[in-house]
Amino acid sequence: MEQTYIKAINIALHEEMRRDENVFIMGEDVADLGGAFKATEGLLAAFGEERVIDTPISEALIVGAGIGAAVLGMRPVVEMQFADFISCAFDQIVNMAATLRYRHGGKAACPLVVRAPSGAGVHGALFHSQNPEAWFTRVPGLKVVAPATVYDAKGLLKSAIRDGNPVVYFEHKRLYRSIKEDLPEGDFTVPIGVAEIRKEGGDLSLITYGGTLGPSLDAARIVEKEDGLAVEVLDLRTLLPLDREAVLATARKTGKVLIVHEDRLTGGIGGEIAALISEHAFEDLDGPVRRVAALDTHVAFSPPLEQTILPDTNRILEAIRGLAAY
Amino acid sequence: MEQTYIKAINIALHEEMRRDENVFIMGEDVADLGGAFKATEGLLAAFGEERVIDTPISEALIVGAGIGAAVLGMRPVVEMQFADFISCAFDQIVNMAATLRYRHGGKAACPLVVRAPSGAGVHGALFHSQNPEAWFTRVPGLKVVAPATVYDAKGLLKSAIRDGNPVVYFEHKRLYRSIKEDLPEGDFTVPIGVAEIRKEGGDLSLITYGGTLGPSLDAARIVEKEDGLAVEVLDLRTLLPLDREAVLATARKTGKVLIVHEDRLTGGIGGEIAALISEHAFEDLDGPVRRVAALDTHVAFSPPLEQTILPDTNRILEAIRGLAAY
Amino acid sequence: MPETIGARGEAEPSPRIEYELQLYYWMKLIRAFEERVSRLHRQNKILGGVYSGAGQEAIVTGICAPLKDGDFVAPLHRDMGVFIMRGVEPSRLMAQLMGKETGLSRGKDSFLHGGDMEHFVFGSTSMLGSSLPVAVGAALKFKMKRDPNIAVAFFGEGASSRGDVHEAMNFAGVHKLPVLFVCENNRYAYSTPLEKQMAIEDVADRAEAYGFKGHVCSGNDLLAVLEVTERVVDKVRAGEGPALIECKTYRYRGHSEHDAALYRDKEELIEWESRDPIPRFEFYLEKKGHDIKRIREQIDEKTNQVVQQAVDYAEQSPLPDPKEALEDLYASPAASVTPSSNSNSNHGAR
Amino acid sequence: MPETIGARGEAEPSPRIEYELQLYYWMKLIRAFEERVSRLHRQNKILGGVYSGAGQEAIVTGICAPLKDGDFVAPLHRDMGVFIMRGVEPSRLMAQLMGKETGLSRGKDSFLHGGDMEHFVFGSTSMLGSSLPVAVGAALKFKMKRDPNIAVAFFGEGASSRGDVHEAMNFAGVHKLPVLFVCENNRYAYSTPLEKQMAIEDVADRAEAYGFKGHVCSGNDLLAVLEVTERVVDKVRAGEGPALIECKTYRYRGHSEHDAALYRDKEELIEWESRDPIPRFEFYLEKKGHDIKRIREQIDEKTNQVVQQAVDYAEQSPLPDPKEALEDLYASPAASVTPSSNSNSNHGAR
Ligand SMILES: Cc1ncc(C[n+]2csc(CCOP(=O)(O)OP(=O)(O)O)c2C)c(N)n1
Ligand SMILES: Cc1ncc(C[n+]2csc(CCOP(=O)(O)OP(=O)(O)O)c2C)c(N)n1
Ligand SMILES: [Mg+2]
Ligand SMILES: [Mg+2]
Repeated sequence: MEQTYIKAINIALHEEMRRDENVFIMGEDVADLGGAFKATEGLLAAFGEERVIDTPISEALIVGAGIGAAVLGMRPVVEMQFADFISCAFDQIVNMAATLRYRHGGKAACPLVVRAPSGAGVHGALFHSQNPEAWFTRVPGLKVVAPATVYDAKGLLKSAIRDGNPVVYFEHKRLYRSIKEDLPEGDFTVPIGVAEIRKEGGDLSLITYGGTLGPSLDAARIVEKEDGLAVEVLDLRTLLPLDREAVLATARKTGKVLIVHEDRLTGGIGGEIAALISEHAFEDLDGPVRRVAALDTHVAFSPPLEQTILPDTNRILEAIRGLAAY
Repeated sequence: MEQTYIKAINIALHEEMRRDENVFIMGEDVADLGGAFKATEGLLAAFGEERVIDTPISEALIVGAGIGAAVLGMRPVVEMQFADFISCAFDQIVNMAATLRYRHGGKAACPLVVRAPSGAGVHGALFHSQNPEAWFTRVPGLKVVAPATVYDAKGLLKSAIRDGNPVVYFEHKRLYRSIKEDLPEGDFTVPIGVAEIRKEGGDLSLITYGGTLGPSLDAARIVEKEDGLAVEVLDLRTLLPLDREAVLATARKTGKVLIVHEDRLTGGIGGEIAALISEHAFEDLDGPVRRVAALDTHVAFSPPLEQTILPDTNRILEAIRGLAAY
Repeated sequence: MPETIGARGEAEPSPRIEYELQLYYWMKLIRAFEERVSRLHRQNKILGGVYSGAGQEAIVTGICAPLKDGDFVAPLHRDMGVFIMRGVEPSRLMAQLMGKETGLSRGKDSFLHGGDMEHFVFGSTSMLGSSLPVAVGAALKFKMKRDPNIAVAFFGEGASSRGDVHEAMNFAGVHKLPVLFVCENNRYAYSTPLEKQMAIEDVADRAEAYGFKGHVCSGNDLLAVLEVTERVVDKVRAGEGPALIECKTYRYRGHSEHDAALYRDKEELIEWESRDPIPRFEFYLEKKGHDIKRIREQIDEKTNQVVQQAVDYAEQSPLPDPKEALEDLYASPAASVTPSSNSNSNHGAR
Repeated sequence: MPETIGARGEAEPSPRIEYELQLYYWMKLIRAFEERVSRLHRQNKILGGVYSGAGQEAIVTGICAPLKDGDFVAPLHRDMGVFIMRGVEPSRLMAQLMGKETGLSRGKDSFLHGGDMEHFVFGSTSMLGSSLPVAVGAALKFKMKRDPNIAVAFFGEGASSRGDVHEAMNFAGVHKLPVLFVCENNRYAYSTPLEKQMAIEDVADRAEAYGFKGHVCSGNDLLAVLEVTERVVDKVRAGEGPALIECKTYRYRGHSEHDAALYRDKEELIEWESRDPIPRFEFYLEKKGHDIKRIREQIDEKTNQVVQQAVDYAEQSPLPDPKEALEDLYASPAASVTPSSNSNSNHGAR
């Protein structure tokens, strides 16, 4: 059946809560309201208020309490109302959760999922548009995923819940209702740590994830038609651990790599990927690894500013053509 | 006169507080104790408890109150007792301080310095060894500095205090008393945003900062003597804004670049630098940009683990030789 | 309507009658502004989130009226009225909401996060509660510099659960800082009712735990808010340390204009609407002998005009130039002195 | 010395006399362990930071003795004694301090941050106060699963200023969770005295502001700690909601072994040393008719032996293999079930 991205998340939560009674939900307005974006809609009715918990506005507590329950074998799925507010739970995630197993000498685990609605392009301005993933992809002990499709939204969330580690799950707000797919019913998972080629091609590799997969594919299709260029589009899906093999394989195959993300350029994960490629596929490169990303500023509110700041199909197109011509 | 790195910080604070009555100090144990590392020693006696303020254990408050005073024209220098605890003030720094001017449409400023004793190699283990700089170098609106020398420790701190923006000042704990230099007396500053060549050379560029400048220079001297290799060592000094010109100039000059930092490999600033070079000096590269950094884990306590995790002169040496032979 | 009613939030407390009419004007202006904003949002003329403060006008009016020039105020996301009370021109506010160049943040953010430091109104981030440490820092500056000013930090009962609020209040208590914490307790944080937020009834009870006094008042009763504020602000200004005023109130509209607020009881809303601060104050004015019908007409005309002018101004204002996206990030070292650094210039004007 | 004195922290409360001797043994063992650790640090046999809990033994003993198997405890950085009380072998603790493979964290961290979830002792991070939300989450699990367990979170009065503490207590109050907050108020946070940390005298006063009760007791009086704990723990376990116990005490040594604590008054230290919990309890035992001299000798012999064995064990243990630096970061999905997930197995043993 055709489903939206947000519905896929909702279905995954329903199914996982049914499957495992240790799964529970915690966050602001997740119960009666069903979440600011309706991701947790219907869960209260189905599972009761002991397993679907509205919290006060206390992000550090939400994550910290999730950790405490997780270390005792529960499988909490906690929600940041917006990914932007993850800054308020930062210490609990990067220090408490990420080091937990390590500092217990491998004899404890923290199977916690932090859901974080991220991304721009919805007139959210500085504090409702952030893409904070690169703050977490540098933290060993965490896993970080960022689904770009309806299928992955469901499959990766299930994997995250079943994973034995703290997983930050970035769901892109702009995709919530803007993309629809035929979503297979029933149980399936998408493995964490495995990227996916969305379009094969031999001329140039485009590596992306999350909110920029759509515009990237659009651009790839346009250059295919207009310029006869075969762009290979790799969707990372998991940002930590990175699927290095897939990244290096496509780079070696085409010799030209463009990295696209909605996060800002400097310090975005694109730098790390470019560095990996430049180091490990150096001999295979026929041109510089280039990046298309948000400008190095905050996501501003006013449409002309927001449009300038965020990457779009046109900027990707231009970059593909520039690199192809290199 | 010969001074230590920590003494240079102390002198800078004394001089700046004398120079500008709007400069004041706030943090845990900074007054009577003079700070956990004695960086603020003598300030209480010289300037009184109104300008040297011991706070409760409240990192968010420390930074937040600094912001409130700064926006009214004060020049607070606040201290995190260890850089590791900056995670507890994360939101105040990356959201409140970094966006302040932007969201006020350029009509407000936040001249705040956050001092953060960072770095490993002092048996500090997971929570007293962190190098958190790359969490901040991806945040527009902030500046980030990391002095590696006694001279820079003083000069950059003075610039940070006089800068009109929030500056995170990473001081490396291992350098505090391990390095000494003839420090000119009186007022001088080191400009923010300007890297410095510490050793010229034409065979290979080594880009580093902070705690790994020493071992990098050691390695450069060894290969000079033993292998006749002329390594150019660039000390970044400022991590945001990056001195792109200096980075690209040395890369173009030698064609081979090794980046060295104590922060862990994945998500360290080295990735961003490698990406910059690979994109903008692609044609000049005679080999892959390589990185020497801490392993992708937390800094463990036990000496055999800590030694394995942290980069040292030997690993740098090996990397120089490997790259030179490429 | 007396001539002395101006756009500025600073009140001339004497003669009392004029002052009271001014207060009425402000409440009405704020309500009119809020309502217009809700309408503009429905008309898609405002794109960002709109968080109406309708129903809570007595709080911003009663808290801000006794403040002085140079007092530092950090408003809550629902406190459009604070800007008006502190003298920010309604037209600039409207421009801010529409993302125009002439708005407070020059289009960088929508209403919520634009401050106006010329009027000492601090633009908070979205992170609830995070502005309390900042207000405490402002108060620290006032204390250090012997300024005769105070800092005022507004927060919702929802925000009171944030750690930053705790850290801020504790420190303010230790240093006896001139800061007033104002809790607008409207019984909901988004959809979450009070009893899921805290196990106590009055946020004001927390003050004691930080070594200062907490006060509770009806936030829908302008005279009550004013009375406690005047009394408390004098003490805070006199150096007696921080204080907390909790104003009990109710949010009329949804959490934001997107929210139908189906989680709330209709009865509850009706009950609270019957406590509307505006008719309540009209009744008082009437009792005092004013011809309230005439006054209301006059004032409605005036507020409609002010709001309409604001809309016109905002609509005619240009959008920012795309290249400004990269401006306003950094101060140059020389230019870094804020307008506020010569904050003492207008002190003691009253 | 009765045979029943064992290494485990779980007490056999009857007959009372044996229980009391056991309590004495534990305090003595903890003190002996602490003192040896300080000495080892001076001898450079322990490289990491050492934060002595000497002087505070009555607290960890009195709080932990009434706990049951499966209760979750998050100790403070000064609470080596908690590990001992919960049944963690002293030799593994010593190995932890020396960074050995046989330590709790297999050399990953020094004492501070190694937990032992087999004994439900949680290894906190260094970030003070951050373990309170975690303890609250453990209590939430107990409540959800109808476990007969409680969570206990220790924190210093210094840590009480952290935002996380506020968020944790507030949430615990709302959900009436089975969690006991234990504040060890030793009047200093590193060099910072109480009056610079808070404007109130008793941290326990905060509890009311979260809707539960706070209790104050002398932390240097084992019987007092025990009395309040037994009473309060029963209520918490019975589902009456969280509680806070504040134990007034004093830190004998510097903040860490690096700290000469020159900021403190010598007189103050002497005053507090005269309240040492161990002689105080000895006096009690004597009053009860015990031959305290003989008992002390016996117990000193035993504790010295236990501590020496711990040192020997730790010294003979291997350091971790360098390649382990990259181990223990991630659980494989299958192996992720913690030992604690079958936590109910020993419940109700008492
Ligand atoms: C730290 C943080 N978490 C979550 C949110 C999302 N959010 C915006 S307003 C709101 C409810 C605020 O309630 P309250 O503080 O009572 O103010 P009110 O809206 O009722 O005036 C929430 C949860 C936020 N802005 N900041
Ligand atoms: C968030 C945080 N800030 C600062 C520190 C540094 N620090 C370690 S112990 C300590 C003092 C702790 O005081 P208290 O909580 O009273 O415990 P005590 O040491 O007195 O037992 C400080 C400031 C820390 N560990 N964590
Ligand atoms: Mg509210
Ligand atoms: Mg203490």
